[in-house]
Amino acid sequence: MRHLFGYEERSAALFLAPVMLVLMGVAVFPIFYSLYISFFRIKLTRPNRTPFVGLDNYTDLFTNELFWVSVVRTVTFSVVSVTAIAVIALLISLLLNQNFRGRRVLSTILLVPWAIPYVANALMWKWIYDSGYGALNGVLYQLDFIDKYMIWLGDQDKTIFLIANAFVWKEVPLAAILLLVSLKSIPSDLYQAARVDGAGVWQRFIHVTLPAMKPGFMLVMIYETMMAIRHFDLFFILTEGGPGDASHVLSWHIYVETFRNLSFGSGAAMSYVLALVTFALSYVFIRTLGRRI
Amino acid sequence: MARIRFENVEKKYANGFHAVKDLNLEIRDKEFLVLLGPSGCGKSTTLNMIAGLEEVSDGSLLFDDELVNYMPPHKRDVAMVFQSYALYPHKSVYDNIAFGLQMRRAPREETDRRVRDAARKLEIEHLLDRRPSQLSGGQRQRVALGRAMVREPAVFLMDEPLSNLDAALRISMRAEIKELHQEMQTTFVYVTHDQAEALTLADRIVVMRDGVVQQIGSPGDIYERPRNTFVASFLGNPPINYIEGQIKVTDDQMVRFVQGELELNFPAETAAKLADCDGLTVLLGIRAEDVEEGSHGGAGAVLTGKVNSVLPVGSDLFLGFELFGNELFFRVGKDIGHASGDEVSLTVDLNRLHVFDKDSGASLIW
Amino acid sequence: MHAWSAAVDTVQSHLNAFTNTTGIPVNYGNSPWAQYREGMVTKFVGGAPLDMMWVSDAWLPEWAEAGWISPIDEYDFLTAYNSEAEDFCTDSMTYNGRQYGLTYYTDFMAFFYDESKIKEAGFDAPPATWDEVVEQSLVMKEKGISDYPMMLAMAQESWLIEFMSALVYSHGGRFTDDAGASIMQHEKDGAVEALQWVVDAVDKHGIVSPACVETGELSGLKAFASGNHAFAMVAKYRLRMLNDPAQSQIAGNVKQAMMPKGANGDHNTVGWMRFHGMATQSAQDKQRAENAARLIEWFGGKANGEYKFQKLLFLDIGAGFGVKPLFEDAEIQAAYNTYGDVDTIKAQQALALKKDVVTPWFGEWAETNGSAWQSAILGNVEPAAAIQKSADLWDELKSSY
Amino acid sequence: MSQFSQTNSGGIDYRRRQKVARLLQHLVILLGAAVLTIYALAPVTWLVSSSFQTEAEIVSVPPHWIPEEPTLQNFEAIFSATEEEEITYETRSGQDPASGGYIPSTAKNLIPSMWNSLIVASLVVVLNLLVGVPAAYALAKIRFWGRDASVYFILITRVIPDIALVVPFFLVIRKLGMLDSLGSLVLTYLAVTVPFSVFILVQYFEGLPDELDKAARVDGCSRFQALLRVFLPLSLPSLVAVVLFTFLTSWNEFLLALMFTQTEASQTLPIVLAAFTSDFTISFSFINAAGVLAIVPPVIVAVVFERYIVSGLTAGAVKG
Repeated sequence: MRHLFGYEERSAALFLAPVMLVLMGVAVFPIFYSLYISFFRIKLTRPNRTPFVGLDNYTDLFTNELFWVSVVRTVTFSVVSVTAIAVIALLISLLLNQNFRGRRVLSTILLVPWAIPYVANALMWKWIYDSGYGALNGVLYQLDFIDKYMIWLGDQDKTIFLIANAFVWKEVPLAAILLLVSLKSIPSDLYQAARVDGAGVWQRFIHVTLPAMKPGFMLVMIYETMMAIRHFDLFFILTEGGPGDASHVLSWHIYVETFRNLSFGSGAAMSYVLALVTFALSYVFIRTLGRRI
Repeated sequence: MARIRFENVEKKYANGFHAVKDLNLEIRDKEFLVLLGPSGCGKSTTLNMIAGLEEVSDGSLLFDDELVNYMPPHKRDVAMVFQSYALYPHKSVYDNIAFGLQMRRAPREETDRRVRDAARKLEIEHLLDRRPSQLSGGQRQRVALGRAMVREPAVFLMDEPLSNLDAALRISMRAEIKELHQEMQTTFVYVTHDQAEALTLADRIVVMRDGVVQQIGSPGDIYERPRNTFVASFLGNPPINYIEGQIKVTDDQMVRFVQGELELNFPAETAAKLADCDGLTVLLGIRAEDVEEGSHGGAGAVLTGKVNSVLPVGSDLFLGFELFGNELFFRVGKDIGHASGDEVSLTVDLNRLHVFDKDSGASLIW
Repeated sequence: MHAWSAAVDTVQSHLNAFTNTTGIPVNYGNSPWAQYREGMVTKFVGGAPLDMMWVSDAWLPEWAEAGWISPIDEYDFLTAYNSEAEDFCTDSMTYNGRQYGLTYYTDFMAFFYDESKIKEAGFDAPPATWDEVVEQSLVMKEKGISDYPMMLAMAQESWLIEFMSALVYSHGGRFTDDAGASIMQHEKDGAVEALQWVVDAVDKHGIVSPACVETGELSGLKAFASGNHAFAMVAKYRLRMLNDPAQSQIAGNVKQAMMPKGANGDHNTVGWMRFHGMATQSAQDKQRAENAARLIEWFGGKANGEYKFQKLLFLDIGAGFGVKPLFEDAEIQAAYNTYGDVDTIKAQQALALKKDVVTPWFGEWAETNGSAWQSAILGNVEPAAAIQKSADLWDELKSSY
Repeated sequence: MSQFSQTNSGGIDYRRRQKVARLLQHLVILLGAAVLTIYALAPVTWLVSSSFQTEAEIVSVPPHWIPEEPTLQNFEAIFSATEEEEITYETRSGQDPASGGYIPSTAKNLIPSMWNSLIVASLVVVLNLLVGVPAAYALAKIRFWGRDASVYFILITRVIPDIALVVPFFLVIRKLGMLDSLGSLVLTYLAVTVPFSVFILVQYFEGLPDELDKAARVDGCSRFQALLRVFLPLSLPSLVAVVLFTFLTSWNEFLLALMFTQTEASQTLPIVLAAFTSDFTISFSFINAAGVLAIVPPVIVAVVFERYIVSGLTAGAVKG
C-alpha cells in the first residue's frame, strides 16, 4: 500500500506525540534507567566507585531485616487506612446521596480536607497530636477521658494508627465523591422495582445499592491502596519513621536508603520492587479504567 | 460537477469487521442516489467513505477522475446531514449554518447572503439567533439542511436525516428534500433503511446487505424486478409472500409453478426464461398488492385458502391468508366482506410473479 | 554560605560587616540543625551553589571522602591561626593530614541540674553517679516535684550521637577501639551498659519520659527551661540560655555538675567542634576560593583584628570558642561568671573526649544505630542485641570502605 | 372505629408510620451532616485558631480553643519578612533560636515560595492542557491503529509510584543541570498529572456525539480545527476539572520538590513549610500561620469550582 498510515493515523500520531514524548522521557525512561542503576553499587559518597554488582542489591534487600519491618509497617498502614477510608467514605456518600437542604454546602465542606496540601495536613496533625500543647490532649483532657496529657506520636503502639488517621482524613473526601458518583449512576427504577417487590430500606441497600456500587467500590479500594502504599509526606513530617521503627514504612525506607545513606543503587532496587508490587496491584485498576475508555 | 466512482473498494476495521466488500459503483453527476439496507449493511460506511470520515482499506475511490482515498474530509467538497443533526450546541443557528463557509474562508458578505437565503428557503429566518437547544426536532432538521445547503457542495450527503422525526413531518420533509435536490442541481447520496423514503426520493437505489451490493437500479427496477429474495423482501409493505414449490415444464412448453394441488401458469414471457428449470425447487414471490379478490382469473391463476386475520390499515386492508400452512399477507380493498375463518379465492396477477432459486435466492427471471 | 539556624542574627550582622568591609556580597541560607546533614548532602549532590558552610566534626571524613569539601591549608593566612587555636579543634578539622577549616565553636556535653528542685527533694549535692541520678529522681517523682526528673533527648537527629557518646563515655565505654574496630557490643567497655541505664530509666524507674525517643534537643531544652525536669544533659553553652530570665523560667537555678559516672566510668563526656569549611566547587575556582577563604577568616579567624565572631557567639548564646586568647578577654570572663562556674567548666572540659565514630561511613551507621537505641528504649529488643546489631553494621561498613 | 381500622388495612396506621419514618430519616441526616461537618472542619479550625494566637497563649494547657487575645502578628511576620532591614552588631537580637518563639530567617522565603508554587502549578496546568487535550481528542474520536495500546500505556504510567521515579529522575535532572530549577518540577509534575488529565478528558470527549466531530470535519475542519472550534468550547466542565486537579496536585506536591529543589530559587511552599515543622526553634503559632497560608489558596480554588469537580468526575472515573 502506498500510505501505510493514513490521515487518521497521522493526525492521531501528531496529537499523541507530545504526551508520549513527555511520558517516555519522564516516566518510561526513568523506570528503565532505574532498573539499570539497580544493578550497580552507586553511593554518592563515593562518586568514583560504582561497580556492577548484578542482583546483589536485590538479594541484600531481601535479607535486610529493616526492609521486612518496613513491609509489615506498610501493610499495616495500608490495611488500616483503606478499611477506614472505605467505611467512612461509604457512609458519607450515602448521606450525600440523600436529598436535603444544605447538601451542596456539605459537599463543599467535604472538599476542604481534599484540597489542602499534604504537608499542611501533616503540620496540622502534628500540632493536634503534640504531646505538650496539642488539641487531642486538650479535648480528651477537658472531656475527662484522660487525667493527664498523653504521648501520641511518640508512642510506638499508637503512632502508625495516628498517621493513618491523618491519611484517612485527607483521602476520605475523594473516595466519598467517587462512591457518590457510582451511587448516582444507579437507575432509580431499580429501586422502584425493588420496592414493588417488597424490599425494605435495608434490603434495598443490600440487594440494590451494594451490588451496583461494587465496581466503583473496587476502584476506590485499589486506588486508595496504591496511594497508601506509596505514601510518604506524612511519615516524613510526623515521625521520620520513628519512634524506633514503628512507622518505618517502605517509602520511608527507600528515602533513607537513597537520600540519607546516598545508596542510589540499592535505593533504585527498592523502588523497583515497590513499583512492581504496585503495578501488580493496579493491574485490575488499569484493566477496569482501560476498558472504560 | 461530481461523479463518484468506487472501484473494488474494501473497508475493514481494526477489529476485523469487514464492513464493505468489493464495492463497485458509479454515482452520476446530479444524481439522487439512495443507499438502502438494514443496519450494519455497510451503507453508512460507504457514505462516510465518500465524506472522507472513513478511510478506504483497499481499492480506489474517485471523485470525477481524481483518486481521493487519502483526502481528508475538509479537503473534499462535500456537505453532510446527520441523523442526530449534529448541530453545534455552543453556536447560534446563524453560526451553525455559516460555520462551513467560514471554515472555507468565504467572504463575509457572501456568507451572510447565503445563510439568509437558505434560512428564507427553509423558513427558519426567525430562528437565526437561537441556540439549537431552543429548537424543536423539525427546526433542527431544517438548520442541519441549511448548514449543508449554504455550502453549495459538489456532493450532498445525508445519513438517515429523517429518522428522528415523527411520521407526519417525515413525509413532508421528504418532499422538501426532493425539491431541494431539483433546485440545487447537485449530486445527492442519501442513506436510509426506510424503503418508502428510498422509493420516493431516489433516482437510483443501491440495496446493500452485509457489505455487499445486492442490486443497483431505479426505484421501479428495484421494486418490480428484484434481483434476489433479499431485495424483494426488503421492499414492500406488507412484505412479499413466498410459496415454495417446483417448476414444471410441460410437453406443450407450458411452464407451471406446482405446489401440491396449487398450479400457477406463467405467462409466455416469464415461461421463456424458465424453460430450463424443469423440476427446480423455487420460491414463488407474490407481492401483497398483486392479487384481487375473486376467482375470475380462472384455473392456473387462483389461490384458495382460509382467512386468518383481517387487519384494516385505514386506506385499505391487510388480509392474513393461510395456504399450505404458510401465512401470507395481501393488501386488498377495504370493502372486502370477509371475516376470520372464511374461505376466499384470490386471483394472482401472473405477469407480476417473481421466481427465485430456492438455494441461492437469486431471481430466475430478472 | 550555608549554616544551620543558630544565632542567625549574630551571623547576619557579622556577615553584613563583611560585605561592608570587603564589598563581597554573601548569600546566607540556613536550615535546621536537626536536618542539616541531609539537606547539605542533597545540596552537594545536586551541585547547589555553595562556597562556605558549617561542618560538624562528625561529617568531615564523609564529606571529604566524597569530595564535597576541600582543604584550606594552602591559605597561609588561615593556618596561621592554628597557633592560637585549641589543639582539640585543629585536630578535629584535620582528615588524612589536611586541614579543612577554621573553628566555628567547640563545646562539650554537660550535665545540668535545677538546684531548687534538688533542695526541695532534700538533697544538698547533685548526683555524682548515674545511680544517684536514679535515686534522687525517684525521690522527686515520689514527692511530685517532677514526673520525669531526667531529661534525655533521644530523637533521631544530628545531636543524637553526642548524647549517646556522653552516656557511653561516662559509663566508661567506647564505641570503637583505637584501631576503629567496634567494641560497642562489649558489656563493660562498650556501649551496652549505658544503653541499659537509659532503658532502665525509662522502663523500670520511669524517671525518663518514654517520649524521649521523639524529643529533640531543642524541645527537651525548652521543657527543661520551663521547669519540667530536674536534670538535663545538653550542650554546655545552653547554660547561658537556661540562666537567662528572658528565655528560661528556671533562670538562676541551673547549675552544672560533673557528668555522672557509671560503675566502671569516670566523669567523662564528649566534646565536639563545628567549623567553617569550604565547598569543593568553590575551591576549584580561584577567585571564588579566595573570597571563600577570606570569609572563613572573617568568621573563624580575626575580623578587623579581633576574634569578633567567636566572641559574639559566646556573648550571645554562650557557644564555646576554640581560640585561647579569648579566655583573656575581659567581657568574656565577666559573662562567664554571671551564669556559670568556670571551675566546673574547666574540669569537665578536661574530661571531654572526641567522638570515636567519626569515619566516612558515620552518616550511614548513625541512622541504624539511632534506630537500634530507640528500639531498645521502647523495649522492643534487649539492649545487648540492639547494640550487637549496630556493631555488626559498623564492621560491615568498615570492611566495605 | 371498626370502620376506620378497616380502611387502615388491618390496624396499621401507614400515615403515622410514614411520618415517623420521615422524621427518623431527617434526624439521621441531620446527625450525619453535623458529624461530617465537625469531622472535616474541626482540625482546620483548630489550626486557624492557633494561627491567631500569641506564642504565649498557644502553649496554654488546656488549649484555648478561641484566641483570647487574637493577633495578626504571625501573619505580619510572614508578610513583612521580605522587607529586610540590615542587621548590624548593634541591632542584632543576640538571642539564640533555641529559646523558641523564633521567626526563622526562612520566613522570608514563604511568599517567594508561594510564587514558585503558583508559577509551577500554572505552567503545569497550561502544559497539561496543551499536551493532554489533543491526546484525549485523538483517543476519543480518532480510530487509529494502536489506540488501545496507547490508552493502556498512559494509564500504566500513572501507576508508577513517585518514589520509584525519584532516583532516576534525580540522576537525570542532575546530569541535565536542571536541579534546583522550576523547570525540573514543571516537567516531572507534568508527567505525574497528565495521565489523569487525559483520562478525564477522554471520558468527556467520548460523551460528546461522534456526529458532531464528523459534522465539523465535513464542514471543512481539519482534525485540529474540529478540536479547537467544536470540542474545546463544549468541554468546559472537564477542562475546569483538569485545571483544578492538576493545579492542586502541583501546588501540593512534596516528595519530588523535596529532592529537586535546594534554594529559594525553586523551593515550593510545601518544602518551606516542611522545613519549619522539623525545626523546634520556630514559634508554633508562626508555623500554624504558615500552614494556614498554604491551605487558603487551594481551598478557595476547590470551593469555587466545587461543582466542576463532581461533574468532571461524574463524566469520568466511576460510572459503575
